[in-house]
Amino acid sequence: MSDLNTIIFGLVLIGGAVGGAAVLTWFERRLLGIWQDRLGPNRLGPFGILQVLADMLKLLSKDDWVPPFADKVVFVFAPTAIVVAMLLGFAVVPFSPDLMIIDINIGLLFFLGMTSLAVYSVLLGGLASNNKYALLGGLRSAAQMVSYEVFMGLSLMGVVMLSGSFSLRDIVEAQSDMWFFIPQFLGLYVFLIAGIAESHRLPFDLPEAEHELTAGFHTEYGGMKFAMFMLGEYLGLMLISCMIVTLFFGGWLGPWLPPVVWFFLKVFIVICFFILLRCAIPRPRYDQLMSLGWKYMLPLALLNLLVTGAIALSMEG
Amino acid sequence: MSTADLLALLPLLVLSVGALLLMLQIAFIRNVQFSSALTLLIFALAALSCGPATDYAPRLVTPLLIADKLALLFTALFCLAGFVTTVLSMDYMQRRGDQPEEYYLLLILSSLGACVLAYAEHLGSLILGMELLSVALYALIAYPDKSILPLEAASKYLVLSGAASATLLFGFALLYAITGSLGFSDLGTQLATQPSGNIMLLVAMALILAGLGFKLSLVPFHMWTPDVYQGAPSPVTGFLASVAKAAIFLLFLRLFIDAKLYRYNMLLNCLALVAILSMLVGNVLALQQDNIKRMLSYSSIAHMGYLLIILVVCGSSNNRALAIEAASYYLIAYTATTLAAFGLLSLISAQQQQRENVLLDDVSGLFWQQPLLAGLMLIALLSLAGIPLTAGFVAKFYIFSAAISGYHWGLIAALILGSAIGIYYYLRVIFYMSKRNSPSYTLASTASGWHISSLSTALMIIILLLGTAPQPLMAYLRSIL
Amino acid sequence: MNEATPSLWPLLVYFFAVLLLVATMLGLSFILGQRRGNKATNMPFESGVLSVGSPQIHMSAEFYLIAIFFVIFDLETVFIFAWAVAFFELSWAGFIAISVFIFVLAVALIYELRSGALDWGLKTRTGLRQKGQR
Amino acid sequence: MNGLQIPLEHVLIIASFMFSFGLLGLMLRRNIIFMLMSLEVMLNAAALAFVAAGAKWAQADGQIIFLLILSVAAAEVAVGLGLVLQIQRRFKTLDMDTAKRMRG
Amino acid sequence: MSLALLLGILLAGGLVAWLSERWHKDLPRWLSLVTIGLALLQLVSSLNVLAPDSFTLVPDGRDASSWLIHYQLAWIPRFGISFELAMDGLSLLLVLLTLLLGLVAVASSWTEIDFKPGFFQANLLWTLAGVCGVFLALDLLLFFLFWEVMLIPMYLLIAIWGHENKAYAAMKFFIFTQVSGLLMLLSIITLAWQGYVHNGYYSFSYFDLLALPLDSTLAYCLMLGFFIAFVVKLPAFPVHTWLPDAHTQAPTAGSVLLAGILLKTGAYGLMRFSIPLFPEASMQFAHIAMSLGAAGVIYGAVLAFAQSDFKRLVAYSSVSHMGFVLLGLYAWNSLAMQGAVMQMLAHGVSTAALFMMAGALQQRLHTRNMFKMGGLWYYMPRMGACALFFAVASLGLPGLGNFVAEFLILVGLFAVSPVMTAIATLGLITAAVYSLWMMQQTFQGKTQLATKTTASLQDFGGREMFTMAAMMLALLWLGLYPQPVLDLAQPVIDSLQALVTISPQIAEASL
Repeated sequence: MSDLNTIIFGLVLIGGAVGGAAVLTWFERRLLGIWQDRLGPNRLGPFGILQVLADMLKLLSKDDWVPPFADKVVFVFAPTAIVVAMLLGFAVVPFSPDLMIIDINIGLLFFLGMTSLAVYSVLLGGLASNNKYALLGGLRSAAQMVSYEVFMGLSLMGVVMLSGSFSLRDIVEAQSDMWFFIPQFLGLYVFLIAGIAESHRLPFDLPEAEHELTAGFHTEYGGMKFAMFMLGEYLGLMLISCMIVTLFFGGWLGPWLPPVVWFFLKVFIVICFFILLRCAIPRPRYDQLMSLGWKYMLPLALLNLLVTGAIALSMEG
Repeated sequence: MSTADLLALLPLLVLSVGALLLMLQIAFIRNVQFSSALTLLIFALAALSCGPATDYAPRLVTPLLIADKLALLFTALFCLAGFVTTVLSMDYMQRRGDQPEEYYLLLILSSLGACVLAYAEHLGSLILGMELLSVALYALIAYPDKSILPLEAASKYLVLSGAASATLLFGFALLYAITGSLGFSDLGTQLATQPSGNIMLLVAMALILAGLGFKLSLVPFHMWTPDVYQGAPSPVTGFLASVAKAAIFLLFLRLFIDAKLYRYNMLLNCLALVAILSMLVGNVLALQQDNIKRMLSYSSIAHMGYLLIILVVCGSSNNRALAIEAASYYLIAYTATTLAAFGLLSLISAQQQQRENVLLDDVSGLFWQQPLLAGLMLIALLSLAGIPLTAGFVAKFYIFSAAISGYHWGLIAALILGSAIGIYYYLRVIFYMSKRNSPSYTLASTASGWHISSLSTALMIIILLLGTAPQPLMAYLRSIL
Repeated sequence: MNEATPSLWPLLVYFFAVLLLVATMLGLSFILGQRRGNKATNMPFESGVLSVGSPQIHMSAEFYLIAIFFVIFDLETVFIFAWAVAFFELSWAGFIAISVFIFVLAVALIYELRSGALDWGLKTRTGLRQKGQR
Repeated sequence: MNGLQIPLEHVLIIASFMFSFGLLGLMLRRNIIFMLMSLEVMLNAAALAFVAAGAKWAQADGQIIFLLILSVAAAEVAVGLGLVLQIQRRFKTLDMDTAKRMRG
Repeated sequence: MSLALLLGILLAGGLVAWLSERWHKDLPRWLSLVTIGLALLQLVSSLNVLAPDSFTLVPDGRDASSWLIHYQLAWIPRFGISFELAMDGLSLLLVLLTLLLGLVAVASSWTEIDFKPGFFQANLLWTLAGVCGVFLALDLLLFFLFWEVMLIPMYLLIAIWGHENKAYAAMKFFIFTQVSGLLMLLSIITLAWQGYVHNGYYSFSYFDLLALPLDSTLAYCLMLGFFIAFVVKLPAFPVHTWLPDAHTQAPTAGSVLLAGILLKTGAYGLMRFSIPLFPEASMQFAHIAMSLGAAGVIYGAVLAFAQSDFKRLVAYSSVSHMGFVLLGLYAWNSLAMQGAVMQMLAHGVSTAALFMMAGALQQRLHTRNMFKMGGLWYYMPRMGACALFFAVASLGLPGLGNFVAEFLILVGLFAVSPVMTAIATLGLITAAVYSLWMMQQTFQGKTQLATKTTASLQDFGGREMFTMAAMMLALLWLGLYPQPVLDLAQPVIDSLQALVTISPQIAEASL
């Protein structure tokens, strides 16, 4: 693919991702509604799809308020960081053998780096607000993201071992015989949980903690800046889904259909899974969340590495 | 890694495994007696394991570590020093009512760092060893959390030692940029091809010298030493002053020899200048102290100055063997002596809860109340002063011989002047110890117990043996160098 | 690294496009947003209660602990990364080495577990004895 | 990434600047947190120089040393943070000038 | 072996005396006496086995076998350092003096020391051991070792049992000798290094280093190193300032040891090492050394006259008398050297007696200030008589040892330098002045003491009289029949003179 085509694809990707995130809000509400035996948004447009547009207009017309007691520059910067980081994360996702913005040999590390940048957004947002709830929420979410990041990376090392590369394209191609979710089911499990915690989705949305800290780190945020936090979260959800597909479910691989279709199909299923997870599992306490990470997930990730290594080497002979 | 490789590294392995074991023990059975006993056992085993390891020396284990007999000798020394420090700490900590299981863990780790430094032959092992040593020491210094001085000392040491490491590393980075090699001897061969006037090379050397100067507390970089020594708990001060210094000096020596840094006259001149300054400034400042720990810290600056003479002597190839031998002997003697000196201080200061200080008045009349401890202190001080029959004299004799063999009269003059000043303040302590106090006066210290007495006796015997029957060690040093 | 190093231009353009998007979003909302201010607008939100004291509250020590653990363990993972990517080349020797490494890591983790450093907020530490209000 | 090959000297100059700023910060700031940060900057300057030099010689050694330096920095910060907590608790300030009980 | 045993007896005796303190307070001093007695016995018995004529044979200085006793044991072969002890006539005389004065010292401290008597006696015996070691060691490093080590017990003696200003005095004494000792160490090692360069092996043995060809400048510098160390101990004029303080502040036994024998180590060092090792350099230096000696003679005498403190006076008189030794040694002829040896012995005895006197006075009067005494003869006639005897001995009354010594020195010196002789003779006259003045102030005239004090004054008892009598006898013997001593020292002096080819006249003529 030429540079120009790639650039065009990049612009399309941005639009698609942002649009997808917007649609996702509607989709999530609908799906949750169905799950909980109610309707969800259904007034505007067919199946209520225009609700997305209405929300967007509403957010745009909200007061662009910066608290006078806040650290203003940081306050504005914080929500943009998460959006930028998450969007950049998409740059290395291989949608098909050719369809990706850049195929660098450290794609996986790039992805990890971008997701960990999100912690700045949360922490700075919390600190800059100069609000007790926001500060506590910011700290909590930072601690949470930071904890889960440790073994998020570790859980992927099994995949790296098996494929011998950090390049996401190589990883997908290495799955032509067997998708990695079979040998790496432990890794997948850990990564899944870490992914949810990283994007602080329910059931791990403790930072927002609406039941105790009002809205956590974005207590003082409103209007478009609040929307950007939300956008970042949904982008994160999508990015994690893309990664799960790429790393564990063979990415674009699949018979008959074109690769891109396979990819989006798989991503769609994973996203549905995430949404359904939200209504299936109750939210843990904060200390339980942290214990889960350090006491169970981290040893599990390490164990996964050793087991994978031993088995892979003995099969190699 | 062959078995021989592993065996050559046996002491390091023993220490590492020991640290893990101790950590597990602390995790499952918190018991300070058990921890200290285990620590003693680990140190003893590690020291013993140097014996079998010598059969495989010299051996380059990976490009990082060289297991020669010198490294093993010093590893054994450091382990024994760790052993002694442990015994002293047991008493010290117990008196403060602390229950420091982790303290012993840190002690093992920093000894491990020192041992790695003894083995180091590559920048990688240098970083590992040095930082293992220092980082564990920061925590050790700050360990008595009931008082303020240790905290101050630790933060000061952390910041300055960290800065020193950074400086050293930056210097090495420049060297690496110039030569493309990180192993010491490799560095030597590569440097030979470089023009010596290279600016970058000069900067690199200056940075390395500054970094090591900080760590060794040589004179323009010595400011932190008295504060840290004073603030740290006395057993840790002893460890810091003896093992940490010896390990870093040994490393410096190895770097100096293997990388053939002695070829640079400018470096030699700088070293000579630093040596003279350290000897004079250290001794002069020590004169003004009423606090024995501060006094000893300044004296340690001076002693590092004495040691630097050896590096200058290394400049000419005829005397290099003698110089290295001298350095080794001096380091061993100095380690034993310093441990003994600070050991006594730890027993004295143990009684006073909040104080890491030991003033001259505190040892007043010690001779008549605690003859054994005072005897040890007497011998340690005489050894530091370089009076015959003690280890310090033979060490100083070595330095004299080395310096004379290179005809470095300026350095010798400074050495003599420094020693002369030194005698005064060492004697002052002895005088205070032999004071006759009024009967109502009671001494702060009553530290006793069979382990303390036997340890003091053992240290005393070692210092005297090193001073009166140095031949076996000399012969051994000669055979391994 | 030699084979066909990819062009960085698309990434750069992509990056600037993202920035542009974000700027547009902020800018649009700045232009379109309504301005309304009443008495309570410029006060920190505390669920209707007037804010008391400084928001610079003391954080509990656990956060520091987590920060330290993160820094340390994250760096440990870097070493595992380096091993993982060369997994098959290093073969059993590498595996044994990394097992030792992971074992050491595990011991540290066990120690932390047992000494209660990982228990959030609960003061029932098995290890550290009660030392006043720590 | 040939187009982005940066000459060694430039990196070294940047590293030297970082190092100097770190050193300056260490000497001028009195707040222990900022001193620790300056220390990190100094260490990172050294690490950067190693990476650059490693790139010049096309060796991985520079990057390995970089990793080691990172670990070292992490360890120092870990202990440093512990000390900071203690200092905060005892002195009620992070200003190192108040922590001067030793003289002479 | 017998010499090592001698040292061993003294060292072990010290340890035993220290430990015996636990059982009884009086035990240490008895043990101390027994130890010194044993050491004397050991010395005599080891000399008994020698052939009588070996005492009068002129030994070849470069041949170890021609010495009376020679014992060598490898100690640090790495540097060619050995435990080498040897004895010739000179050493024998000085060791005898040491042991005898050791007895005197113990006697003088009999009732003085209450505090830790065991440790006191131990330090005393160890000092003796160190001094004997100095007189016997022939390995240069071993010599240095004894030289330094004897200082520590001496330091402790002054620092623990000294008088009011003991800290200052002890410190000054130690630092002076130690620093000069470092210079000597430097010279020794440099010399040994030269030996290594020349011979190809390390050795610190006297015999190996004796005839080393040296660059003349280097030899001069090395000689200075030795010279300064010895001259500080001697002490000679500019570096004597430690002596009045140390002597004054030391306990009586300490003063006796210091003045009686420690000063002699300096003279011995000059005679044994400084001059023979560097003959040419020494001869070049002779006129300076002699000027120092002459200056010491005058300066010590003048200052002695200016003192009010009894002990200080005696101390300065020592400076004056040791100046004679320096003159005698550097005059470098047989007569003058005989005189120097005689002076060492005679001065040892007479000064020791005077210090003992001072100690006795201090113990009774609690002062050393002569202006507060006076008329003591009336209360303590025996003491007065003794004082008079030793005062006139010190001023050089014919018939006593000091006269023989000073006369020999002056005669020998006259051949070399009449000017120096004239100056030194002035010293003799002043000696008479201050000695008699001292007698006048303390024992004659009207007493300045309170009646309460005078009422309780006790004259010398049997123990003190016995000691005094012994010393008087020694001085009389030295003065009336010095021949055996001269005979014993003669071969040594001859052998030393054989080593030196240049005589100081030439050196002075070249001025």
